[in-house]
Amino acid sequence: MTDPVDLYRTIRYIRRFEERAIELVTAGEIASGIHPCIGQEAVGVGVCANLTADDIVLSSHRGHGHLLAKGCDPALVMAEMCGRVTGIDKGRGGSFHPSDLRANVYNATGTVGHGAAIAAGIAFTCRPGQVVVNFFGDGAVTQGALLEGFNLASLLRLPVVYVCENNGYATTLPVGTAVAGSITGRGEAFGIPSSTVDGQDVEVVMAAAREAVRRARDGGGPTLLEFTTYRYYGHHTFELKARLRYRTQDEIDRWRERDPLDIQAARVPADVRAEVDARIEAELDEVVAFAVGSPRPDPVAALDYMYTDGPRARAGVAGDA
Amino acid sequence: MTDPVDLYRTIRYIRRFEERAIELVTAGEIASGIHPCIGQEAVGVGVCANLTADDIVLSSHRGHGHLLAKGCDPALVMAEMCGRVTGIDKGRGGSFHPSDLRANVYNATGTVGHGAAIAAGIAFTCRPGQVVVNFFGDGAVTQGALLEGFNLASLLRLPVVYVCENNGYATTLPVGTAVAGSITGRGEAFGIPSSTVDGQDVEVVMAAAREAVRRARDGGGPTLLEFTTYRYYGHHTFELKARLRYRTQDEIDRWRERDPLDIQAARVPADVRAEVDARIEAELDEVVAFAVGSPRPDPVAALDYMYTDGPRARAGVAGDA
Amino acid sequence: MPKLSYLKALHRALGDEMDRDPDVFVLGEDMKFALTNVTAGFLDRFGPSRVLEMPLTEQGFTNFATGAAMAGKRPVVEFQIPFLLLLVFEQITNQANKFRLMSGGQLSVPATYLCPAAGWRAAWGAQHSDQPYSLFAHMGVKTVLPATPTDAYGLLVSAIRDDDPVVFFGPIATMGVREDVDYATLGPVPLGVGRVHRPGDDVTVVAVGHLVHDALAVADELAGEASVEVFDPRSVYPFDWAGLAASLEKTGRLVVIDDSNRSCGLGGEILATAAEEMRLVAPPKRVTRPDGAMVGASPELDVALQPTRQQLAEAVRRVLKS
Amino acid sequence: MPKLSYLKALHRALGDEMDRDPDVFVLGEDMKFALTNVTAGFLDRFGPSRVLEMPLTEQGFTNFATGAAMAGKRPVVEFQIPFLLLLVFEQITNQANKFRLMSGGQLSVPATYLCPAAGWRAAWGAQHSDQPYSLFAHMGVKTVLPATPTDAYGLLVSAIRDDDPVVFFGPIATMGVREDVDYATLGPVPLGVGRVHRPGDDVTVVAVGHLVHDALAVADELAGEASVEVFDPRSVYPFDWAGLAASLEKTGRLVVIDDSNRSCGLGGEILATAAEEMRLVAPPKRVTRPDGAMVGASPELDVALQPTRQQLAEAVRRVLKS
Ligand SMILES: Cc1ncc(C[n+]2csc(CCOP(=O)(O)OP(=O)(O)O)c2C)c(N)n1
Ligand SMILES: Cc1ncc(C[n+]2csc(CCOP(=O)(O)OP(=O)(O)O)c2C)c(N)n1
Ligand SMILES: [Mg+2]
Ligand SMILES: [Mg+2]
Repeated sequence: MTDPVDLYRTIRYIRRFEERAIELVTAGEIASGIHPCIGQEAVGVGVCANLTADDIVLSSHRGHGHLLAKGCDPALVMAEMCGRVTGIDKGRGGSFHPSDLRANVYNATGTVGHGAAIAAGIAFTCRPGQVVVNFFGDGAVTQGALLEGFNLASLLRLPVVYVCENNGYATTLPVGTAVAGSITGRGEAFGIPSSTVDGQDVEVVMAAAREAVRRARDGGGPTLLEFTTYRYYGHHTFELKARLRYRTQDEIDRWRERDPLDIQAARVPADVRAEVDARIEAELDEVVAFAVGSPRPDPVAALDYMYTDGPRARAGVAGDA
Repeated sequence: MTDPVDLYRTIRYIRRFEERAIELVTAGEIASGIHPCIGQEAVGVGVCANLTADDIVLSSHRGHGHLLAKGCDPALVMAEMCGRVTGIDKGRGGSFHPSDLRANVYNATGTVGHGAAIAAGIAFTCRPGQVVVNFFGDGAVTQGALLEGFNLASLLRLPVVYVCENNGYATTLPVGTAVAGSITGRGEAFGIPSSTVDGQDVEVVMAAAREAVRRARDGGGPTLLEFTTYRYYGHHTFELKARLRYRTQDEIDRWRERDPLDIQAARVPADVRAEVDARIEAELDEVVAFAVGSPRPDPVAALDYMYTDGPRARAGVAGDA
Repeated sequence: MPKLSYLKALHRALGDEMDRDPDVFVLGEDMKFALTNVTAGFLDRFGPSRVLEMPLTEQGFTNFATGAAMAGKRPVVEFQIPFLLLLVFEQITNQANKFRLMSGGQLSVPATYLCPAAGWRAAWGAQHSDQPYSLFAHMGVKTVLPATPTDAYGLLVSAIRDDDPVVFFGPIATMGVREDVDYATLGPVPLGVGRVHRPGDDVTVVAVGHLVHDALAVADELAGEASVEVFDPRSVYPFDWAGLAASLEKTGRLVVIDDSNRSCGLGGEILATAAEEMRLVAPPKRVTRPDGAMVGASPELDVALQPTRQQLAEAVRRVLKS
Repeated sequence: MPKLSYLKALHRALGDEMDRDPDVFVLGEDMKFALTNVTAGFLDRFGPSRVLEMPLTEQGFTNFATGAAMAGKRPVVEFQIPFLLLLVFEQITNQANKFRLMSGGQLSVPATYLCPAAGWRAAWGAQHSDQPYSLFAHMGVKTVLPATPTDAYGLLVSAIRDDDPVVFFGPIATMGVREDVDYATLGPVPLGVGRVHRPGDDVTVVAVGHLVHDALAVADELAGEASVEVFDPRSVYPFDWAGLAASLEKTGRLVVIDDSNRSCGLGGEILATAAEEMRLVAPPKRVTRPDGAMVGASPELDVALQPTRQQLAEAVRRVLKS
């Protein structure tokens, strides 16, 4: 999946998928709102371009792009975001914490930064040559538990690629005021090869990730890749209503000048793009129709999936359980 | 307190104080057992030699040396270790978690590594020129919460000196198998000036700490000092009974060749030493007599000091509270 | 009289205390832009040395607050999501809350942990909608859960002035609750003292947090059938056992509605203490979340996992019959 | 018959499961030298790939275990001190225990958290002697607290084989308890199923953990006065409510002895559920630690903070009188 057109298609697909999702948020179909990755698509696409179906991804709360790039069925992902039983997690994961074992995408924990050690634990079980990629943001590197994960991954020389999507902010907090020292310095402190790479050009991302993935496959242990990138839509769709003044329009515009979709589009002939774009629109119509048309969970199933076996939890009132 | 004789006296005092304490452990007077710092005395003494009464120390579970070096009353410290009401904490702190505000020694938390951020919080309240020193071990650097403390201290440029006593082991775990990368690298990752220093020669320790303390006093922010040192008696006095094979006698003997007491003794004339030693023995007789002779807490006071005010906790049986 | 919302009451209480006492300061995430709105305008009003923007470092800044508190400050630590209080559970319950005893009373830790967002967040996922107040009560940490703007104001003030750690839970569902208040009468509300919202003779309904408002609605609805007393302890720990006993002396019948998980929750503690020590003429009942409820996965399921007015009305009817 | 100690039973159960199932592995601090003795000899027996030495990184290795478990392994995570379970409270209760639901049942987290050192450590300080099992029950995490070597063996085996996270509390005070066993009869004990240690007709004493042995002693001591049934639920969550109901059908009188803190503890949950749903002819009683007890400061004080046989005998007598 390293052909320029394929890369373009996936970026374009994620972009349009989330634009449609934002419409569904506004329409009230996605109750949680979403954390759009629009502007960051090249990172997930460029990294996952180096992965096989066998490799494992542990995503973050900003994960739609990772899921689609790893090969999840878009209709089932959208259904999940809409809280429908047809979703990848039967409507129990939602937009923030998706998992889809069919595509080897494991549970994205809501506890920012804690995926790093979970990823190490998954990597501990990997067959030789199999790789785990853990995506997280710049805010996650200030969570001690993430650094504990780095220590374990390095000590055990585990096949993990840590991908930090540095989009400049943790919610409203600028990375410079949150991170003393540097992000890559945190990797190096644990003996992990670490580098900072442009996250807007998918082919640059892909090349940097290729080396890290190869190191992991060859038993060379973990790598930390910090990709500089940017989210156009803010932290969460609530920013569509509540305008927060933590960044300037000017800053947003400057980043849009290095839009990952435009950068890759320039490498694909116009007619090819037109065809790709048209097919994506057609597919997304079906994706949205499937999601919105799917049934919502039945309240009587509220206690399902809590436990594998054993007695069910007692209900909140005596008598009826 | 930087005169060679004073330095010798304090090291000698701590050495003999803990040797007497070990006797009290064997005699059953110190119910918890202790974590002897014998072999590491030069670190606490050399660091605290740079502190004023106004400066603050946050110690660790291996803290007797820090307390005496900071100027706590040895009789009250020994009484505390014996669980007597005359102790610095009225017998509620014990050997592991002492605090003594008279000497500006704050509570040593039992949660290894968590003192780093507590120290940052104390430093946030410091008057200009006042300094906080936080002692911890090599095991503490693998606790994420400690690194969160480093980040906060560096971001806020707080007057903290972080002193890592690298004695080679966390209980039975060799530092090399616990710490990927390096200890100083963890400080540098957060933009904290960090260095590794010989912890056996008190004058070398004192010089290294002098610079770090000055930086803190002058508003230059935190420093991390890693002192290489060694504990002769093992992690805790339970090792006197349970011989653990995590280290060789040969290793212990090699470290004893660079004994901090011998190194400093060589700088003090024999006659002066004889006088100092004699006085210490006499004082310690009184210290032990005071501690052992002091009353134990009264069980009816078991719920005292839990809360500053408000209703007392309900007893474990209804009726009698 | 002006209408004061619960959220505005928190904003006012914290601001008033910061005006009154220079040792009070607030720290947390997204402080600068006051994401929860509790600290709206505080950065300009009090400056960056008293409104501390913190990185995504909850354990670190909770310990930081402990240190500052031991040294004489009165930090108010804001947590935007209830599970963050689980993440710092050891730092609050095993460290901050024990240091006073461990020091033999030499020092205290006057820190306040403010969660102005407790409870259900529709579809945010099962990790974001807990009500962990019973956990802090079990560990002996002073814990309050006010239901009204006046009580929110008064208990936040008292929490900040208290010399021990206090956890303040403000339910999301109450943030919009508004009340007519005469600002002049706003003042501290003591910890551990409950409040009878509505006197009654036949049955005592103990309700906490946002469920107080549901209990009052149910009491109205049942007015024709029975005289329902609605008791709001306001504090989870210490609990106003004397207030509860006084109410049960009168009614002898007890129903509790509590948004925490059933097993080892506040509702259970109230039933247990009443059964052991107080006057009961009929078996008591509680309406709670299920055991270990995982709320937040999806709106339809979430509603089925939280106590309802129908469940309360039904429980009251049953207790009155037995 | 050979005598088996509780500690040896844990060692044997873990060893047997590691022999039986190659996916079972153990991780924790001081594994190499088996400081707690549970894993004595395991490094040589199973090798470093199944006996993982971990740094002082509890949250990290708890999350690590979650990852390995999601990927099909059965990690057993050892914690040497009970407060370490508070330190990883969020990782177990809000992450490992919720991932199955959040994944719509796609994956499970068959991790076991083994604390072979729960409860009082004389003079180690107030941070090292907690009994936090009620907290995990509140959060809906399967939690067991066996009292005897046979039950310790059987419940550790079941915990490891269970497909969900299970916290195993082994009280320090039981480690030395010895029992005559026929090794051939050792086998799994199901979660959520209690055990009547001593049948009786007049009063049901529910005891957990090391207090089961005290309850049996008190039952003997009171033999002349009353016929005491001693019921040990063995699991804290899920709880054997049917077993308790059956006992109360017979006796109608209830006393609980529980080493956890009073407020919102297991003892309270048992009283509450019994009062709400079961047959009681007299007010029930519980003997517990005080509210938010801080145990461990000094031996004299600690003894005063833990349930005693005298308190139990007195409570039983009162319940029989009322
Ligand atoms: C431990 C923790 N703290 C706080 C939160 C609330 N929260 C969710 S996302 C987020 C910002 C994360 O920023 P970053 O890691 O940079 O990822 P980004 O949102 O920029 O993709 C915060 C603070 C959380 N979920 N977990
Ligand atoms: C967070 C935490 N984990 C584990 C323990 C148990 N423990 C107490 S001291 C210790 C070893 C600490 O080693 P180090 O930091 O090197 O200090 P040293 O004992 O060598 O002085 C351990 C594991 C604890 N108290 N806190
Ligand atoms: Mg970010
Ligand atoms: Mg060490």
